[in-house]
Order: sequence, then C-alpha cells, then structure tokens
Amino acid sequence: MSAPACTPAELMVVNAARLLREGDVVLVGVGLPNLACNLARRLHAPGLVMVYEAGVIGAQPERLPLSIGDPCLAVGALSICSMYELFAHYLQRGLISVGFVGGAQIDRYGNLNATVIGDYRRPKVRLPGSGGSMEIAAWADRVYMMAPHRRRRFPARCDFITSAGFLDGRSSRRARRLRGGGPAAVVTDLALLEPDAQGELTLVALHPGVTIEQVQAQTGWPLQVAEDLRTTQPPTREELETLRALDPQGVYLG
Amino acid sequence: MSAPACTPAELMVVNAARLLREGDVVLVGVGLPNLACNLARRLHAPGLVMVYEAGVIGAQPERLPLSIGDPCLAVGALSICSMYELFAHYLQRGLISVGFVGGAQIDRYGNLNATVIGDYRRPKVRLPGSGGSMEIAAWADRVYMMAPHRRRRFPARCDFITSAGFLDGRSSRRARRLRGGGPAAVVTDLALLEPDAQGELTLVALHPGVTIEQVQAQTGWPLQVAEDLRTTQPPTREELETLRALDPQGVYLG
Amino acid sequence: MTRTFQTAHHAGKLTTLAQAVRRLVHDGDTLYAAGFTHLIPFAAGHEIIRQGRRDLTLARATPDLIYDQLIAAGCARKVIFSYAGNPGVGSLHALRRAIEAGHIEWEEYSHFGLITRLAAGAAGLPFLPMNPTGADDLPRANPHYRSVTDPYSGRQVTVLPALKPDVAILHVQRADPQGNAHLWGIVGEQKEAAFAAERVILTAEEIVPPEVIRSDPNRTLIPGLVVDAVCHVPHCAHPSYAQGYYDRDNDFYLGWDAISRDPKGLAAWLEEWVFDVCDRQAYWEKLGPQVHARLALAPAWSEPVNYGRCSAAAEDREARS
Amino acid sequence: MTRTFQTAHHAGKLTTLAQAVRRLVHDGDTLYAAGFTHLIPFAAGHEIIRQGRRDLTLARATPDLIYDQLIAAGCARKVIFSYAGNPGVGSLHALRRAIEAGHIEWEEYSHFGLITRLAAGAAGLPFLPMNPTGADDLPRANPHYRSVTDPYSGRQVTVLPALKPDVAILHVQRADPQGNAHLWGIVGEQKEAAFAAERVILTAEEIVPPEVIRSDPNRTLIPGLVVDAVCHVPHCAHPSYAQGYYDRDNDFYLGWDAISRDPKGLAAWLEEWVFDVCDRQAYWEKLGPQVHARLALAPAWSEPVNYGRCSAAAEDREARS
Repeated sequence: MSAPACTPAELMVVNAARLLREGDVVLVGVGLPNLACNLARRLHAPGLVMVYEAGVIGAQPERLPLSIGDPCLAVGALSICSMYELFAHYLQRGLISVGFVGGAQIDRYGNLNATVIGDYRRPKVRLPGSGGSMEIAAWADRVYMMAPHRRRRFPARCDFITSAGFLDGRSSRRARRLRGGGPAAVVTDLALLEPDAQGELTLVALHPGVTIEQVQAQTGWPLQVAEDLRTTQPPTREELETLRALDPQGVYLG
Repeated sequence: MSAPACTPAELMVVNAARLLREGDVVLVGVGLPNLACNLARRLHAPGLVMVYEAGVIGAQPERLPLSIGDPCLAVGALSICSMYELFAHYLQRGLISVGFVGGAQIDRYGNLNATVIGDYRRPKVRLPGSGGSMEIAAWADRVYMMAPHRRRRFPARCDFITSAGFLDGRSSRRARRLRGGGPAAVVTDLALLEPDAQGELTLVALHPGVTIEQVQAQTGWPLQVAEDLRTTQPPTREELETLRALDPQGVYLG
Repeated sequence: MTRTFQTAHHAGKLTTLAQAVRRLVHDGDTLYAAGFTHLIPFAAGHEIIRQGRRDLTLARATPDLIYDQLIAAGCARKVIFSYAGNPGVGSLHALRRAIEAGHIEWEEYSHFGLITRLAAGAAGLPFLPMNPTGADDLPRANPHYRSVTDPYSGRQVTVLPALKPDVAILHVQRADPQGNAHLWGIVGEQKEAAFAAERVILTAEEIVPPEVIRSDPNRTLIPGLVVDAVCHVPHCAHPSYAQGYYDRDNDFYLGWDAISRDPKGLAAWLEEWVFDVCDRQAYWEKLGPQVHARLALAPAWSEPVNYGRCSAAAEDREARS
Repeated sequence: MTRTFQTAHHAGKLTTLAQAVRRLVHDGDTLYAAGFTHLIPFAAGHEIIRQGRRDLTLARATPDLIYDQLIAAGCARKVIFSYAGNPGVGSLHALRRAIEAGHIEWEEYSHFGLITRLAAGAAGLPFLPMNPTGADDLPRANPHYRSVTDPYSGRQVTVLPALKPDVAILHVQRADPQGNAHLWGIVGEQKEAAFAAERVILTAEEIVPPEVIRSDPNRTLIPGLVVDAVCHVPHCAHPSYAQGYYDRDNDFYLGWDAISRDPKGLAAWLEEWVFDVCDRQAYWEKLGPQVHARLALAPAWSEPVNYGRCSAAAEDREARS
C-alpha cells in the first residue's frame, strides 16, 4: 500500500505537527504554522495551547484565520491580553515553549532574515520585517521554521539577521545568555534539518524519495549529514484528512 | 448672625474643599481628603473626578469608604485599572491635577514624614510608611495636606522625608525636575499655610478667632506671615449640612 | 511635560469625524492610528486623505492597509513600524514601493521594541528596557536602540525611548459622550496609544449612556480623561473589524494585493472609495448588502458579572427613590 | 530562568487549600498573598498559620491584617511592604511591635516602587525604571533602590530590581478547574503577582465550567498556564471582600485595632479563629448569620458584551449539531 499523495505544503505541515508535544504552549503564526498546531491538537496533542502575538491565549478558532488578529481567534479564547503583556508576561517571562518563525532566508546557523534582500538602506527587496520574530527566536524554549527548500532561501549567511538562530555557532548564542534554546528544527519540503553540537543546521531526515544530493543542491553551504540519517514517515491518511478539513479551500495547502 | 459651630475636622475639610476646582482630577486618600472631595463635588465642583490609588477612576461611592480599596468605590466607577497602571499611566504620566498626602510631620518646606519618628533602623514610633505619597507629592500638579496644628507635627525639619515638598527650598525641588508643582497649601485647624517664593510654608490665612501668636506657638520654625494675611470665611450652613450628611456617624468629623 | 485634558464635566466631546480630524490632526504630526488587526480606524484614515494632510509620520506596529492607503495618497513623510505586511497575504505594495524607491523615510523595530516605546510613552517614562534578543542588525541600523548596564547584574539590557505621538486615533465598540470606552476582543496596543499620545480622537460603533460604561468599569480600557473628541462612526473599521459588530473582510485584504501592486489601480481605488465618498455611512452603503451580509455575525454573549451593592446603601437608595 | 507550568490538558488542578499549602508553601519561602484591599486570601493565611510555616518573607504592598496575623503567629522572618497600616484605622500593631522591638527584618518601598518590582518580575526583566521622586531618605535606606543614566537625556532615573516571589496566593471570583480566572472590581497587583511568582495557588469563590471563562476572555486576568493549584474556597477573603459576593467587613477592621494592640488578646483571637477552626467553611459558619446578613449585597450586574461569531462558522456548527 503506497502512501497517499500530498502537496509540498502538506508534507511540511504534517512533519511540523509531529514535532509538537502535548502541553506545549505555542506562539502561532498564520498560515502553515497555524495549520500544524491545529493538526497536532486534533491528533496527538489535544492540550496544546495556541497563543497569538496579538494577545490571544488558548484560541479555538472555528475557521482558518487569515491573519493572526482574526476575530475567530478571540471568540471562545481562554484569555486576551494586550500586546505588551503578551510579549512581556508570556514570551520574555518564559511561558512559551514553542515559537514558529518564518522569513525569506535561513542560514547555516539557523539565523533568519525577514527584513531585506540587499542593503538595508537601499533594499533590493523590502520584506515585511520582524514582527514578533526577533523576540520569539530569542525567548521561546524551542523554535521551528518551515520553508520550501530552495538555494536562495538557504544561504550560508543571511543578508540581514532579523532574528537570532545560533549566530556564529552555539557558543556565540550562549554568550548572549538568551533564555530560549534557539532553533530546534527546520522543516522543508525535502528534509528535516536540526542543529548539531556546534549549532550548524544538519541534515537529519529525508522525506520519502528525496536524496542527499537533491538537498545539498538546494542548500547554500556544504551540508553535514547526521550519522543516523532517517527517512520521515510519509503522511498518514488520517493526518492528511484531518489537515485538509482545516483548509478545505486549499488556501495554504495548495 | 453668627457662623454655625463646627469641629476642627469640619473646619479643615470645608477649607480644603474650597481649594478644589471644577474639573480637577484628584487622587483621593481616605478620611478627611475623601470628605473634602465629596463635599466639593456636591457644591462647586460637580465634575471633579475622584481617583483612588487602588486603581479606581471616577468613583461615585454610595457610602463613606473606610479604606481606599472599599467595594463602594468600584461599583459604578468609570474605569478600574491595575495599581501599576494607576501610578504609571495616571500619576507618572501627568494626569493627576491634585493629590492629598498626610503624615505625622510636615516641615518648613512642606516635606512630609509618614515613615518613622526617631532613627529609621531603630524607630521610636514606626508609622505606616509612604504608600503612594512619595509619588503623589512628586508628580501631582498641586499637593494639599491637612493636619491638626500641633508643634510636634510641624517641626522645622522632618525626622525622615517620606515625600518631597520643596526639600531645602524651591530651587532644590526645581533641580530635581519633578513634574508636579509641589505643596500648594496646608490646611490646619488654625490656619492656611502656603509656600512663598522660596517654598517656605507661610501663614496666609487664619481661621476666624485665631491669632498669629497661637499659630506660631504650634509651629516649629519662625513663621513668616503673608503681607495680605486673610481670615477664612467661616463654614456656611450649606457646607456643614452637606458635609455632615456624608459622615452621619461622625467617624471622621468627630 | 504636563498634558492638558478636558474636564469630565465638559458638556460632552461629541463631534463629527471630519471636524475632529480638522481640529486635531495637523500637517507634520506623528499619528498613531491604533489597533492590532482589530478596530483599525479606516474611516479616520480616509478622512485624513480627503482633508489632504501632508508630511505625517505614520507610526503603527502593523501599518496594514490603512497606512498603505495614506502613503499612496501622499500624506506621509515617514513610517514607523515593526511588521510592514498585509497579514497572511504578502506585501503592502504602496509602502514597499515608497521604501524601495527611497521616497519615504522609515524607522523600524520588532513588535516588542515598538510596543515598548509606546508603553514608555504611556507611563511617562523616558525609556523602558527589554531583554536583548541577540539579533543586532536592526539595533545597529536604528540608533533609537541603546543599551544600559543593569546595576544589579552588570549585564547589558536593551532600552528604547518613549514614543509620544502627537495624535492617536482609536476605534472602540462603545463609549459614552465623554469618551469613556469599553473595548473587547483583541486589544493590541490601544490603551498604550491612548495614554502615550498628546491628543486622542475616539471613534465608536455605539455611543451609550454613562450608566452602561459604569456598569462594568473593568471593561473601560480608555478613560474619557485622555480623550479630546468622540465621534460616532459605525463600521469605522472596515475592512478591519469590530468584535461582535462585523467580521473582518478577509476577501478585501486578499483583493488589496492586486489593487496596491498597481499604482494606477490604487489611485483609482482611492478616487472611488475615498475621494468620491463623503463619509463612512456613504462608504458602507456603497459596499452593498452582499458585503454587509457576508460580514454579519451571530451573537455570542459574555456571561455578565455582579458588582454588588452594599445592602445598606441599596436600601438607602430605594428609600430615597 | 525557565518556569515550569502545568499542561492545559492536565485533568484539572483542583485540590483542597490545606493540600495546596502543604505542597506549595515551604518554610523560608517569599510569599506574596496578593490583593489591594480586595480579594485578600485570608483563608490561605490561616491555613499557613495552622500548618506552622516558619521564616517566611512576607511581601505585600499593604501587609493588612493578613500579615499582621502571620507575624503574630510567628510565621515570618521578614516583611516587604509599602504601606504597613490598617487602612483607615491606624497601625498594624503586631507588625509595628515586631519592627520596633527589632524582632523582624523589613524592607520598605513606596507603592509604586514595590509594584514596579513586581511588574519587572512579571515581565521577565531584571529591573524597571521609575522617575525620581525627590524623596531620597527611603532610597538611601534601601539598597535595592539604584539609579541608571537615561542614555537619551543623560539624566538619572531610579530603578528597582525584579521581585519574584517563590509563591503567590491569589483569590478570585470565578475560575475553571485549570485556573483560568475572572476577576473584577479592584484588581490591584493580582496579575503582576501571578506572573512574577514561581508557584501560584489560586482560591476561588466559584469554580465554573471553562465555557463561562471562554465567554469573556478579556475578563481572564490570570491564565491557568501560571497556576499550580486551584482551591474552591467560598468567603476566602473575609474580612476583606469579594466584589459582588460579600462586602468588606469594616467593623472587623475597626475592631482589629483593639485586638492587635494586646499580644494576649491577639493570641486568644488566633486560638479561637484560626487554630480552633478546621477550615474556611467552619470559620464562616462561626461568624454567624448576623455577620452574613451585614455583608450581603444587592445585585448590580454588568451589561454583557457580544463577541460575535462569524455566520458561516455558526451555520456550520448548527449543521453539525
């Protein structure tokens, strides 16, 4: 029996959802992270608490929110606080176990660029900017990223570091005494990358049918491969059905 | 027609109420200041806004509150905020036009002691301490004090400065760049004192029947007398009747 | 340093939005039109465009479509932001074009950085600290980011200076004529903006008697004390939303991408939906019944709470009435 | 630096107050039993006395009668406060005797100074600034008051270090079994204490289903995320009060002055009202019907608000049910 076919987005979301644990308090972004959290809540982590940087704690959205400030997040939530309180009392204080961040570039040490391509003052491409990702990357216990695996998205060094991964390696992050543990995994449509002992993103698992060479070809630095390189389990029928019911129009899943 | 007889407390409250202006936003303490505000609201300043350091804005108490956190202050108030917000957003930000402070000693420059008599670490008498008066005295536009006029309450210099009047004179307060204007008047059961150009509390008005000598005898420094020394108007029947209705059991008015 | 405010006994601060903007928003002002996704005062933005304000500094955590429109209309000299995107959709193209072409100044923060500035302004403090984040490129690019030494540990903390907008515009669900306002749903940075600003324009879905406000003082996030003008503007927030009143128009946000990619299309949109429309009522009617129906909500009421009244006082009241 | 917390899916945190105190309050702890006049958790104070805790550091803006009693019972090594009076009445005599006799350590602030410490603890910051007040005697006497130079103006600001109590005890009007809590009336420093503390005991007048809490998320000042134990303790706050549930017992506060002036009288009071009483229910019954009647309230309900539900989702729900 072969695995059901799925889109690259579905593959990423299912694999990201599997990283979430029962009881995690997750600072959710819109789009794919939101789907991953909702999927995990419906499957193995019903007690996962979804927190949104707009100040919503314990959201139970009845529909897929387009923005992180959608009215469906407020209805029936456990608590709503101000943005200042969200960042201070939850994130800076240390109540957030998982944060998702996203951007245009992820580099060798898991640093993220969501600000500009090119020079900051004379940008080639002006991106939306940090939002909360500067703080999320610094202070959440574990940080996850999802991105299509393309060479321009995985440079050796970001043009601009919007939020800190391991900077120049674990010791440099450690020297900054940030409370969060930094990037725990990057989920792409080809593979899973995790930081090694030095904080360098390393190939730890390939999605079914993908080769090391394909991943290396789309990665801007010489990619280390874990000794126990795994192959991810293909998405199950249950995972895909549950996921597709969350985005019936395929807004994010393609 | 002679003025109606009244107690020393009534005399102070009526004179303090007269100092309050329509539209004032008053940080109210319990006891006599509370009565003065309620009296002013019922007579010449119906739009006076009563604010309590517990975080209540626009209170309309149905009964006389014993404490500044009484439930009757919350019912029907305009707004309730946290203590941090009250001190930060209202007082430090500069929204409070009048503050009342009280204590065991008031000195020549309007400094106040509500902390200890004697040495701080080996107190002869341990008083309750600052509460909010350190900040009220610093940041309210105008500060008023009420106290029975006794020599031990009006020393030349406080044993301990809990909250700043003019410190060593107006220039020393000015050097500290505090946003509030400092003491505007001290209302006693003998007289009214106001700071002169140097910030020294000066006799500006005597209550009916009181002499300068009587006031000097109860004051711990050589008291300057204003050139245009006035006599206060005796409390009117309307003032006293309205006031007594606020404290029918005479808890504070004696 | 002293802030002027209206007396609470003032006969009321009700006025039209056009008059409030005329009186309180000046060329060159720093404007904070608040609301994190929720309660964004679009009607006020449109009125500012119609009145032709110039050289505004537009501050908002998320410029959103409201500032994309103000920038496209030529009202802005500078933008201060922490996330300049169309949430869940992509770029704010007018803003992005203006930055990429060097036509506008910008000053950039992370969300917490910008909100920290506003919180310091609200608190009357010169600055507030935040813990360092390890991401130094933005602090290097923006000289407002500084450091102080924590006198207890000897470590460095990041600090940001107070932001005190000249004028804040805040939309709320219900307010009394003095501007005492109840807000619910996502409250974002509304309270901090109200206290940080020198002047405040309040727009409200409903104007209610003071008794409604006083029945639940814990719900009053914005006190009338800090409000200069109160405007009754139903549907002020569309295409943003007012929790419990109308839904967010996500189709509009999705559709804005194509409109704002094309400067001509954007100009035509402004002509049709801002300049050719006299006020918010006309705008709402122009949206038409299908949009109204799409944004309609089913009720979901809060459980009320009892504030209680001491029996003696209650008896007293009854005896008197 | 990482704070542990219970998962929200945890079967519930309901326990008895005796068990919660046994598990979460230890000898030598710094305790913050919160509530500015309102919602003071007296029942928890009495349980701590009964269990004979020792060497506690008692932190509260206003020690109030609850700490006067804990000090009289010999539970405290130190007190941290900003106003050590019986509000509107006079001194806290047990506390005052202990200080004047040198039997207890103390650390003193102004209200804003102490609340600033708690706010820093809640925010995960090492310190927070406040503007100088010109009154230097207390900052000179307390080395926790320090200064830093504002890097923007070059002037000095006062700073205070974070206070992170080992355990906070918070009384609320209603909470669900996970500790998500609605509070109204005077909220004082409840929220800051909940976030600043390492462990939190929540006592509640009512335990309600999560749906009640979720019907009004803006009312949830304390999220279950930070709560370790939830105890159903009606009348927990007497002689303090619970807005909407029972009045403040001002007669008790007035009467306390005479009781606490006399160490023997105070010891007898503790014997009768704490040691000889097994729990809060017994205490409340012992107060008797006259006191109950005196503290009863007439209703004063808040106007509810509508959170709305998008029609499509609502229809969907109905179709499914």
